[in-house]
Amino acid sequence: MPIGIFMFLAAFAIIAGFGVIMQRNPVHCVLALALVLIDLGVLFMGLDAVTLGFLQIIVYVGAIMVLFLFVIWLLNIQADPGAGRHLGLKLFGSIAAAALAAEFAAIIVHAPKIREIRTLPADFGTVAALARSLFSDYLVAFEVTSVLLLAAIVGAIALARKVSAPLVLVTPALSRDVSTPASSASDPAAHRKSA
Amino acid sequence: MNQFTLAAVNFAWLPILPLIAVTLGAMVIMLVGPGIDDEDSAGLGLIALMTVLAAFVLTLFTLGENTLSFGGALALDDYSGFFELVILVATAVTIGMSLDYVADERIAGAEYYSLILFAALGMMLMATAGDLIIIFLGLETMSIAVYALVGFLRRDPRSSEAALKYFLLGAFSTGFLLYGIALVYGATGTIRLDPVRAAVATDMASNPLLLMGLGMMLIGFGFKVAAVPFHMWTPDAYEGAPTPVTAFMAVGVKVAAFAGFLRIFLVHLGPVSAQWSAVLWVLAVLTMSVGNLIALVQSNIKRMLAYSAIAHAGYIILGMAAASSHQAGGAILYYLLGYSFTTLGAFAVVIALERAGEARDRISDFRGLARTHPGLAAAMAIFMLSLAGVPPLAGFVGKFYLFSAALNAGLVWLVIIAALNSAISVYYYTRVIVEMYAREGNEIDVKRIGARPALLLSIVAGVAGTVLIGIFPQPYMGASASAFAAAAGRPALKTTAMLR
Amino acid sequence: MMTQDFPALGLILLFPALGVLFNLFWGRRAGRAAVNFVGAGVIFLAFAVTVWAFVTLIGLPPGASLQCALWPWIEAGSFHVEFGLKIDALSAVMTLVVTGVGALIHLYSAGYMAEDEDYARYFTYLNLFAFSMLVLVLADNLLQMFIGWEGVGLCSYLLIAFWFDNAQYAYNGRKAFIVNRIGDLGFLLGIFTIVAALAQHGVWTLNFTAMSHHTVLLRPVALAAALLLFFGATGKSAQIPLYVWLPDAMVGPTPVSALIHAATMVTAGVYMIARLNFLYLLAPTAMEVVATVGAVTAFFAATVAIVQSDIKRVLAYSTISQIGYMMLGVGVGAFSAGVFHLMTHAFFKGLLFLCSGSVIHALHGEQDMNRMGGLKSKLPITYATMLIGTLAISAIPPFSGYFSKDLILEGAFASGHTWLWLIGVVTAGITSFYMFRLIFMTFHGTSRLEPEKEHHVHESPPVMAIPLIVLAALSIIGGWAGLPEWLLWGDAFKRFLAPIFAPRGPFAMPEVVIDVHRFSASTTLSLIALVAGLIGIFLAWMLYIQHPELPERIAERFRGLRELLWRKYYIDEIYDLLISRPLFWTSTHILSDGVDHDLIDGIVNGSGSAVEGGGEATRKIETGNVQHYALVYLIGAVAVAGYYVYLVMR
Amino acid sequence: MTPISYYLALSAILFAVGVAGVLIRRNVIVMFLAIELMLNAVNLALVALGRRIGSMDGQVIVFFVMTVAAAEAAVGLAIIISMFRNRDTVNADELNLLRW
Amino acid sequence: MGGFWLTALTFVPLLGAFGVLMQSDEESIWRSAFVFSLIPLAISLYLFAVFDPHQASYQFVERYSWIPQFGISYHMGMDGISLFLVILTTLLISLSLLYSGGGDIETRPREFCFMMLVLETGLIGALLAIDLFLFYVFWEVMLVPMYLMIGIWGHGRKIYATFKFVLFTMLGSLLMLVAILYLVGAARAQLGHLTFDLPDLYRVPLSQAEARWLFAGFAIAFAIKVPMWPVHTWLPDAHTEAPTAGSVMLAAVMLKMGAYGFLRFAIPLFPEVAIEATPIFMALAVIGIIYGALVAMVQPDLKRIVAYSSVSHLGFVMLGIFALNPQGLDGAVYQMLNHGVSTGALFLLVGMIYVRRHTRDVSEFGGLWKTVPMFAVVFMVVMLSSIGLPGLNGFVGEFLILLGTFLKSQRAAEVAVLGVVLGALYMMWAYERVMWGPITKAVNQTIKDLSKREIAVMVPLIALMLLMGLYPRPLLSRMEPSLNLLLDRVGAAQARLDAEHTRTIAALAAPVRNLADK
Repeated sequence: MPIGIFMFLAAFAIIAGFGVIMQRNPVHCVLALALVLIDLGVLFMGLDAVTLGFLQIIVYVGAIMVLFLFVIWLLNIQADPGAGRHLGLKLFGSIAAAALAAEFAAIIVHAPKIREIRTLPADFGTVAALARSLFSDYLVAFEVTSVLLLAAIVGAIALARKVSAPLVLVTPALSRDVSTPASSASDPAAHRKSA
Repeated sequence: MNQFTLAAVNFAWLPILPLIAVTLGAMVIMLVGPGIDDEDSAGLGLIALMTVLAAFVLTLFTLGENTLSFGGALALDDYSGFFELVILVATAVTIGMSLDYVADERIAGAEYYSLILFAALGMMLMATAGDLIIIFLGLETMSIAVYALVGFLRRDPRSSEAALKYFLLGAFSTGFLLYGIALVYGATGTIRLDPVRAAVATDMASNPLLLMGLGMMLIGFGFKVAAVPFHMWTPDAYEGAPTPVTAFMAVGVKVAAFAGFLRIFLVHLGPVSAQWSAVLWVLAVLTMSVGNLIALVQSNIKRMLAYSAIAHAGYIILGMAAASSHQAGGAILYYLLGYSFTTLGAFAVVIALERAGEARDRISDFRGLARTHPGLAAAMAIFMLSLAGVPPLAGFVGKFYLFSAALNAGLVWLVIIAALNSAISVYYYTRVIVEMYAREGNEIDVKRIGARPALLLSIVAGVAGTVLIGIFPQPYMGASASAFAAAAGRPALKTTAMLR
Repeated sequence: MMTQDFPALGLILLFPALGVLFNLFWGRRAGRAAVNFVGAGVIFLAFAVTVWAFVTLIGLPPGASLQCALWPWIEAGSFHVEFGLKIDALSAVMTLVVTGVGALIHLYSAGYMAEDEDYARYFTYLNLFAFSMLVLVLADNLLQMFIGWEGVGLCSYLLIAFWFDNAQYAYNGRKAFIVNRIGDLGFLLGIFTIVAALAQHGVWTLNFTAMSHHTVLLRPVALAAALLLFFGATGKSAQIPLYVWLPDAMVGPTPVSALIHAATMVTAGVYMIARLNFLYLLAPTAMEVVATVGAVTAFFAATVAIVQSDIKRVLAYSTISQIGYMMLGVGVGAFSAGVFHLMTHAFFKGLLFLCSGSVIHALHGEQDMNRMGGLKSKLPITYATMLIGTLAISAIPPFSGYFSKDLILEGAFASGHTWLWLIGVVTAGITSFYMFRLIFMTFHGTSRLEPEKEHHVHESPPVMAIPLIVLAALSIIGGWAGLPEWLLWGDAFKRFLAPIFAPRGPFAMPEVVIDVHRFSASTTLSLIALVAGLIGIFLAWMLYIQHPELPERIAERFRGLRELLWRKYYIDEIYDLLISRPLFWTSTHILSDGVDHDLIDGIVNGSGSAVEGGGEATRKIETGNVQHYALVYLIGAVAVAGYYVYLVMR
Repeated sequence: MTPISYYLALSAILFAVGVAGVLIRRNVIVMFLAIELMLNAVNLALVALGRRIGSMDGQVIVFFVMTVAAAEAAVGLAIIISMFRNRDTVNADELNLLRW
Repeated sequence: MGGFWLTALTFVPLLGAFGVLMQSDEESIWRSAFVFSLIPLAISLYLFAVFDPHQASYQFVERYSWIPQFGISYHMGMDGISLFLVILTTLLISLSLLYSGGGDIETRPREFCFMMLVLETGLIGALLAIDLFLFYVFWEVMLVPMYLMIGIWGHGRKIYATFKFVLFTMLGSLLMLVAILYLVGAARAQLGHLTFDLPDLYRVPLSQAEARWLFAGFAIAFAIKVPMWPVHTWLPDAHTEAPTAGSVMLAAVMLKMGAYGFLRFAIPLFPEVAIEATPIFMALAVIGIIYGALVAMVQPDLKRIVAYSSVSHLGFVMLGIFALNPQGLDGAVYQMLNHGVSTGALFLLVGMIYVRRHTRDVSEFGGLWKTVPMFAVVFMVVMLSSIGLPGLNGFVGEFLILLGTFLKSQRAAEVAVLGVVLGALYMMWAYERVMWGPITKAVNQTIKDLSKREIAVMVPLIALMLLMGLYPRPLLSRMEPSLNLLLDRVGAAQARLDAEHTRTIAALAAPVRNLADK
């Protein structure tokens, strides 16, 4: 990726990032984060991770951020209440975060200058390459994510339902997932469920 | 290379049967659960118990195996077997003490038990993990299940507050852990643990990325094992959570976190132990001291036990700081074993005192217990003494083993600090005993323990473990040492099959 | 020197011991008669055995001794002490006195205590005392002597406090014991010094005979050891500076005062020095100290006695004074004279006390001489015997006191202690003065009795009178054993004891020998002392018979002096001010409250609360605010990361 | 071409921004958003490092991280909802029943 | 390595403890506990009878492997030092149980008997263990029942006392644990294998600095237990608030564990350091003697008086130990027994009086002899034993200690001997105020004299006082060989130190001599 484009994207990401933490309205925060995520997706593509870049935009922005928006609307949350308070926390928090960034910077500066590999496999970053990794080296991990999502769903339902409401758990999608534990549950489906 | 063959992946199915069993059990509960009233959830609990039992038996069969399967993603050896067994026992005891509790508190049983099992699965994965991503995923599976479990007392605002705090900080911490994994990956070029060890054994001692990476991982694991200053969530989460979940956190989560922590640091980052043992030295001092100091002034037993758990994490970290001692690994494993039984037992007693909707979790609630319920009081006294490190109970022998390892590594001052800390800890442990025995107190009506066989069994298991492991430490020490040796002794690159 | 096994010596101890057991366990049940019988009987039996032993001893060549080995006692490393009994000339005299006078006083007690309910306890104590005293006397080693030494102290304590429901009496008893214990420190340290000196050369013994063979080894420590032991003696024998307990000891039953605080126990110090003469002879300086302390005590106590009005207190001070004489005797090297005086003193002072007891008995406990007078006719036996005793103590020939006191003064003079001799002479005068003052105030003049007591005055029963008579006889003839060398069986007493005091080893100085050629000097000296005594008697007669109003006027005139004497030179007060009060004040305020409670416990509790405070402070970090938690977490993370940055940048 | 270290630097900055966000915002949902920002910063680092090494592992991890993030989002938001139902607030300041 | 006597001795009480738990009615609880306590008493007396007085090393040895990884074995043995302390323990447990059953313990008798018997196991085990680990286990085990006894059946500020007791002792013993572990580590470096066996550890050469630190670790733990000044302040509180039997066991046996620890561990393991540290310990011991006595003197509470007297008496014991010569050591061990008998008896007597009047305040009494003569006589004898009257047991110990001290350091003995006077002073003063004087409180006129049971408790103790005072040989002769073994170690260390000293002097002198040669 040409450095100029990187610089632009980087600056944009940082500004949007600050937007996430500075905007008073939570909805604006979500939108700012979505911008960061899209920006990152583009950066991923610039790093030869094309598939991941798209997944980033689809899954993160399309699913997770929407979920956040739903919840904000559901709870009808307005602007941040105690904006002016906790100056000490803000001060020290910012200083500490800056210190952390500085430390990372120091590390990165001192990192050995290994030349990055310029000639990558032809399919680097493609769906096929990603899938091959997932279903061989990371087969177990992949299966675990299905259980992880399952646990998340169970937990989310248990917590989010009304206190006195009768337990309604079984949904067709879920039951399918349960019935095939060892098989591959495709993750977009999983995301949809969690959403 | 456009295609891959499954045959190229080493599927060693047998050793992962326990994991599969637990998963299946969780799902069965999830499926049959909805038809069952919250008051009658004990049946579900029994299913969970059976599942754990089955997994336990299956784990026993896997002992003696020493293989890397799934391309090195899972390391199935005595180390993982040891931890799986401990985790399963902890899970079983947790379930045992949940049966009545869950029914009494009208907690949704299906979700509860399945989450417990999911969490157990995550824990077992952490113990079994052969690469960083499995550890990460195991950790998250466990954590997400436990986040939810902490908030299960829906009517109690403290419960959801605890869940939220735990969750926020946990997610926050996940970022650090993940950053650490990323940096280690960047430095070593792999996330498989054995190659990581091979890589760091060469010339990595001063690689900035590696150092920062292991620093961040230290922080991430430090959070999970509740090391000071990453411990802040612990007391709140412990206090707010349903008590069986607290027990589960104090034992299961901690043991699992240490399983991963130890495997990564002691075994696979062992070659660069000089780069991290100093940090652990400081962490150990802070953790022991702060844990004990604050525990001293607690009036809530769950909170006190939370700080005590922090302090005990400090002792274990002390053992880790003694990485150069050959005994350290075995000592920590042994310590965790004893700690598990003792802590589970203690929480079981706390549960025995509780009644639906009324948490008897203040230390003063134990007042006069020895008169009204001598058995319960005696059990609690044994647990407290063991935690305080009074021989011949498990807590003492564990401490003994740990201290001796640390001295072996030349950490004299650290051990002295630990000894002073132990002396402080005696105060608050004995305070419980004093409340029970020496003070005349409120005659509390405890639901008859005989009517709650699972709970009774949990307490008995705790007592038996605490006493037996202490008086006849020989087999358990042997098991601990050989379990650790199994993880540490595997040739660094005996991975059977790797793609590419 | 030959020794002969004489197992019967054990009987001397056994009888009193049996008496103790009987009175202790069966005394109350057995009844008064049985207790009286057994209590006194066992002492008579002991006396009989003693006489048997004495006769046996006399039959042996001079310097011989009888012994009876018992069982080994303390053994540690090379150190060992065995229980053993030994009678030689010195202990024979002493044993005879103890059992003989003791038996009489036991007998007397039966009458004196006839109305007391606690007769069984009384005889238990008394027998225990006799037992302890005999252990002291018969001991063949220093440590065993110490058993008796402390044992008699115990009995003294118990008997002084016999009527314990009077808090003052109880206090006096304890005071006696504690003061004695203070002296015993010296005794113990003396023993240690001896053991250490001998042990250096591989000799481990405390046996008297064995020790006397090692004077060469003892010489380097002789001064220290002798002084330390003498310090012990000042406690037991009521010498300056530890005499303060004895006057207070008079609150005990009068026979006790007679037996313990006049005849036997208090002379133990003299006996000990005589026993250890070989040691003292190695240390002339120590001898000087003994002699000086003795003389000064004699004088000092005599002056105090002048103004006392309590009949027993006068006798108590006179006892202190007389023991001072004995100390003077042994101090100047006239050991046999000292022991001789010890014996005669036992007779006449025992007698005097018993007489005073008789008076008190007759007056139902009245002890103040200001409330007596004119008892001569009502208590004829008592009067007669007491007069004999008084003449004896005033050293009027041919009463016993004359011979013994004379020998001591002669010894002092002959050994060159002119000043001490002079003090002795003056004291002799004072002695006869205050003793006759006692006689006159008690028996002569007009009666100052309270009227209701007047009618009940009666002479003592025979059981009390007989001992008086016997002792009176002894007070007369007792001295004749020490007749001057030129008379009759001349100086038999000294010859009998001579082998004991024979110089041993190269460094020892010999016992003072008053040689025959200085006979005229000796006679002159005797005369001077006698005159001093007579002057004393005359002054007493003048003041208390002729001009009874005079003492008051003199007292008025010299009020300060009188006050000084009356208050016993304020010694008790000084001790109280310098020792007791500071000790208690320090213990209470500095040690108990200050160090223990405030300082040490302050540190302990302080560190406890510091830890707890640390906990309280630290727990405040846990604010409940999740962002604070995150901040703490972050700070930790920054620190860890900082460490690694440091590692990298280094 | 842009050196990898630039990506890492960007990742570090975004991570720190996220960290700061967790600390300075009261709204728990926004805090959670900041955490998501942190995770994505790590993702960037992973992809960049993977690119440098030339292995797909980095990307695979990112894939898993996304899944985890989704799961966390589900549970986390459920917890927030549960909390809101109990206490009617999402203000971190008011989570103060448990302390000391 | 046959034999089962020591195991039986140690664990019969534990069995008994659980046996007692089975009993239901109070009568049978006390009876069974007493009977169970008689068994170890009988065994210990049997062992006394068959003990070989000429053998210095351990007898009746038992050894089984326990935790071989650590070289830990179940290694028990008895020598001349432990023999008598064991008998003291078994005897006093029996007497305490006998006494406590007579009304002193009114609540929860089952637990009480349980604790007493568990305590006995801990005490005996600690005395017999030759393996350091085993010792430590028993050392801590005995803490728990004692702690509970004070906490449950104590009086007054019992909670404060319990905590103080536990924290003090735990602090010490944890430091000792560190020292033990370090020592074992050093042994491993030297001997090539892990071992906790005492005879093995005796042979470990240590650097001077190491030895000093380790000695400090052991010494602090033991000094707290003894307790030496200035770490004694737990004792008055614990003693005062404990139930009678607890005080008896505390005073009679538990404090001895500290002194025993010095004899068995601290000194023989690090003889050089012990020799070096002698002045410090002698000074502290002497301070303890005087200080304890002076503070005892002004206590208003009878039990506190006795408690502080323990500080004083144990000062004597420590003084004797650090005299490091046969007289001092014999005396120290003997005094340990004396103190057990005398102070045990004193606590029993104070307990008896407390049961009758429910106060221990000295000023509440006065003139008791009139109402309870038998009690007064017994008290008198016990008091005399306690103040070391010649002819009774206390004297033998005190005398030997002072003699040993005198041979070692004249000055120390000169100061320490004051303790003899002060001891008499506070005890007799207390006695006087309690037993003598007029009866000022009407309640004191009606209290009852000793019961048969109480007499039965006191008679063996008084008999022992006389016996030990007049015929100490059976005891001294049995302990001496073992103590000589200890002295041999100390002597060898002294020789090493002397040689080193000579070398140092020579090294210092060498340049001077060279200079002179030129």
